[in-house]
Amino acid sequence: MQGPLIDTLARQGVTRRTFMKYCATLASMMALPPAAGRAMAEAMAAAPAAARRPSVIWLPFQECTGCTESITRSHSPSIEGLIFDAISLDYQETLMAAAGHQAEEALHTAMRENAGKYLLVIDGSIPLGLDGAYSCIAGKSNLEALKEAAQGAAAIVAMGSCAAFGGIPKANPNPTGAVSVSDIIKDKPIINIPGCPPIPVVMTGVLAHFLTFGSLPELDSKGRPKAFYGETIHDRCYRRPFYDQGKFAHTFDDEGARNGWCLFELGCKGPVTHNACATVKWNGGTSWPVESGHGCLGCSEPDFWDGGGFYKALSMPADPLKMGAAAAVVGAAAGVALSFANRGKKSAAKSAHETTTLADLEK
Amino acid sequence: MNDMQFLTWVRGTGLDIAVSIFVLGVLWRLFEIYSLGRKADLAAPRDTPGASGWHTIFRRSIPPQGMVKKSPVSYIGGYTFHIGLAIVVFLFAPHILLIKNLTGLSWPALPSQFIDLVTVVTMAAMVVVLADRINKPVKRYLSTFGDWFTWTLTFLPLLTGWLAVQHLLLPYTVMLALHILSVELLLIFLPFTKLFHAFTVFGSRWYLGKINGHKGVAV
Amino acid sequence: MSASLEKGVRVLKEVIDAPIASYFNSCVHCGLCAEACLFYTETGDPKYTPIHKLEPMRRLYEQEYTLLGRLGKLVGLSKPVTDDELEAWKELVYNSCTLCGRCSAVCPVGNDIVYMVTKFREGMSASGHAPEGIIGAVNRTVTIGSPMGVKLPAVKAQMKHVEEDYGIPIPLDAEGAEYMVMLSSMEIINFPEYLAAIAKIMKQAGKTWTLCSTAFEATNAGYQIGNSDLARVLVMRIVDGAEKLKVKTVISPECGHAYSALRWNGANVVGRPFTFKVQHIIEVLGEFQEQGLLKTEGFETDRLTFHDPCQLARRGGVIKQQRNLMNMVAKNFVEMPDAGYMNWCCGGGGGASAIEEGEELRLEAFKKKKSQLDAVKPDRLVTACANCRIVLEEGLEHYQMDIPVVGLTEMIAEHIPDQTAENGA
Amino acid sequence: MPLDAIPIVVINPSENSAAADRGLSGNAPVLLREIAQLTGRLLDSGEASAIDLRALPLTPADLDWLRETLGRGQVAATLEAEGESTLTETVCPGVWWVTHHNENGAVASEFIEVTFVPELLKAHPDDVRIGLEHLELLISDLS
Repeated sequence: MQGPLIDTLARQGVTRRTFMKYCATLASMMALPPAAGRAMAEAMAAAPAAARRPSVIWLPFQECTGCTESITRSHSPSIEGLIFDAISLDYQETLMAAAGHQAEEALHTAMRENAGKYLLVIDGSIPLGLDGAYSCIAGKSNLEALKEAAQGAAAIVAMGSCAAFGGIPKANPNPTGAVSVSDIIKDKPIINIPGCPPIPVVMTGVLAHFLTFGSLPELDSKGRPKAFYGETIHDRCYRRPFYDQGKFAHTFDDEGARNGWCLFELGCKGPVTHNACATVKWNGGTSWPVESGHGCLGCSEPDFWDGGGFYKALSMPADPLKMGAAAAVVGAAAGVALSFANRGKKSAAKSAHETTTLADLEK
Repeated sequence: MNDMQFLTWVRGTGLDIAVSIFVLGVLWRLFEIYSLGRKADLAAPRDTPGASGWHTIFRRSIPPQGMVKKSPVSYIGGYTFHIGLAIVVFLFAPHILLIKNLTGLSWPALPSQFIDLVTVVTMAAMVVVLADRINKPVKRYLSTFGDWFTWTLTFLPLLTGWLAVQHLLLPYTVMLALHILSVELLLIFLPFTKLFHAFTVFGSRWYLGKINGHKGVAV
Repeated sequence: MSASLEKGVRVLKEVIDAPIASYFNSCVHCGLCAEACLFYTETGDPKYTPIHKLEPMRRLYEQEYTLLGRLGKLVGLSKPVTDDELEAWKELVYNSCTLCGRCSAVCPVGNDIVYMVTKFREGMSASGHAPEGIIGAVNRTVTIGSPMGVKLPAVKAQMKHVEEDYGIPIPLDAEGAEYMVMLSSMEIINFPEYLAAIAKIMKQAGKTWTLCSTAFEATNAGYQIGNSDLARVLVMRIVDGAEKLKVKTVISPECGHAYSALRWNGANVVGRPFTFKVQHIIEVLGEFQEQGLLKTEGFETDRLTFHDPCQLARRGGVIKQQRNLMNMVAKNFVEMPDAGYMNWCCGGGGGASAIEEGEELRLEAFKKKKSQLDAVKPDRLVTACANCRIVLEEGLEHYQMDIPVVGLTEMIAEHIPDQTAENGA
Repeated sequence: MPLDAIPIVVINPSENSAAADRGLSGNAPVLLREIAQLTGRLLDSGEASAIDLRALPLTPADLDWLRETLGRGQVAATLEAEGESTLTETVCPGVWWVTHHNENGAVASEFIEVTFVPELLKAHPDDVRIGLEHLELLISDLS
């Protein structure tokens, strides 16, 4: 039976109030004003449940399955799960029962039947080294698989820092020649959901947006949903006031650490990291790294792995003194050489001195 | 190059290059200047308490009698921006961390809001000093490209640092990178412009004090 | 061999040293030195900014002694110093600089601008860009013996006058005397009372003293023009005279530059320390006063003020003595604003008074002295430098101010009782 | 309101120490002014509004301070919907403290709502219609 989404939910035991509460929380997580939560609830409740659930194809490339873990573990049977229920996940290696040829067939069937309409989710980076031989599925390199699957996709979600920016595989010296999805696909809308792993609700938020409004949320210059990545961890951090007051933890077990002061000195990358951890938190809203006393690693930013030590404060440079010492030697040597040249010139001028007589005052 | 790569470059390679040029330049220039030497003063010295190179190094920081009234902008503006710069550079927590990381030395920081205020006051003082340079016939007459250039070099780190902390104009990451880049430019040009007075001022004052101290004149 | 740009450049290469290099690198173009220079404050023309007077030397320094300057010259970014340029700078380096040292006293980075000007003058004179007036003075000093052309017979005539008028013998070439007294030709011609005053003071103090027939002239035009070689010729005369007569102390007369040239520069141009002491007459009087060898009676009752000669006070460190001496004989002694260490120059020091074409500028700059005087309105103006005295008199006359100028030594001598002088003999 | 829902624990070194040592950032008092303004707007135009407490840099101590300062009024409602939600009117009528917990008991979102009655408490006409249908069914069962 077809009807508004709210009816579908009601049949599954979800009341209108539960749904309103969920939307309020989702709006809060998406950093939308509280009024947007009500608007979303009204729009979604009224929206007709799709005749056919939108197809989602999820391809894993050079990845660690952490992103999948993050998504699947985040929601116990809850509203978020119901949002997932509103889609048809047609291919997901880790989750699907099918394997081998069956799985391949499911993939191709889904691609064929939903051509131009399906949502393609990618996690993991794409290795270009050795003609892509570093990572293959069913004899196909990730590059080929991506190009093929991207052709019929309505949009692509690059899930996790590897798919979005290349992530850890791309870290210096990048042995596999890993690149991000957006490095390869140029003609499809791409939503980057970086993070190592990304926050699950970002995924459901994007899906909710897709289901509610039939469109993708607003993205920033790096292709990330503005709602979640619009501000830095530092801006939304509950420890921010201590930064402003100049109160810092200096070690992980000092007075400042116990008082919950700012972790900037301990290497927190919050000021340069755009993500929603500070508001959405992790593990069902239990906590998040800074709340548990550890600085942000900056995992949702490009090349976070090569951004200097995790425990080095942002204002600390890599190590300029090593080169500086060499420069000092060169500078001193140059200085000494110049000194000799100058003194030579000066004493030459002196030895060429001709005593001035009265006649010498006139031209 | 994305924001983070830009920041990583300025914090890494860029800073390496800047610090190297700075260190190299400072040593080279110091040798170049002070190796020229000075003839011993053969006149019989006259000792007067307070007349020495060391005394003058400190005493010259105090304006001579009546001079503040003659050029108030130079003195008040000059003091404000020099002291302000010192406070912002040496008493802002992230800066102390940098120094600590490089040298192992650290000291207490001032609250960020106070630093913020000092930065604004310092920038205001620099703008006033610049206006004075444009308005006063003597200063305008003496000014060369180097004067406008070094003013900009000094002002940019303040401005970009402030904008970064205030989250204005550009994303923090880009602003922070620009801030570090502007400091690197300052470091690179310091040994080769009039900014080098930061080093030679001590030598100059010492020579002045020494030469006049020999005559028993406390300058 | 005559003056040439090459020679000037070579001399500059020789005299540019670490202090000068440090000073040029420290200058931040703040322009505060202008506020201290009477040629700027009275004309308002920024070209008189002290540090600007050194611009050609700064470029030469950079081109010769810095790597970047050399490169700049090579690629044509930095223009070489030319004869025309130096000629244009003549006015700035000589006419409008009295080596008064106020700029050095205020420079916030501690640049000794006077020190640099004296070195720049070495190059200016060697390249033939010294003013005719000072060249003439040097010529007369070297060939005749004094910048005003005074010869020994004129001195002897003065000696005779004083001996007749005061009945005190003036010793000449007395070997083994404690003090050898120097004169400036201005004193010989314009202020003969000075010699009488010395005689009276020495008599009262019971000190032996002498004039020297081969070295009576203290002024050193070679120092003013900035030529060490010629300055050496003149200093050597005094050194030879003093060593021949085996005196303990040579007294520099009431002339600022004579004092600087002999006391601070003498040993350096000669190349060895002196075997005798050099003192300014005011220092000697101050010592006598402290030791009780100077007794005066009576007081001047009119309103007096004191003009500190730059070379004595700011450049020579003698500031308290003249005030103690003033108070010894004056009831109504008032100080001008900025008196003492920061006193304003008369406008004619450092050889400037010998430059005819600089007179107009000098008189313009005198407005500073005028304002100082207007602030205290003295009846008479006392000083301790014959050159200041002449320049002051010219200025006062020009601005129609009726303020007589007197020498401090003479004024002190006037208060020495004749009896005491005779008894003490 | 279970305080242990807030996982971070700030140790108070002493009762008399400065506000900052108790974990107060100084951001909470400012909120009172905003709430007052919103309440004024509610009276003037009837427009309801809300403040997302999770979107502001507030420390747990700040929230405690705010909660204590606003106090508890007469009305308190509890909603059981995938975790407990509490809607408590503060001593200022029209100012509601709304906390949504998830099924794990952790705080999912927290708001201050300035409204006569929170929207969540009101029954939706569609639901009321279903209720009416149910009532009619009950009545028909009577006969």
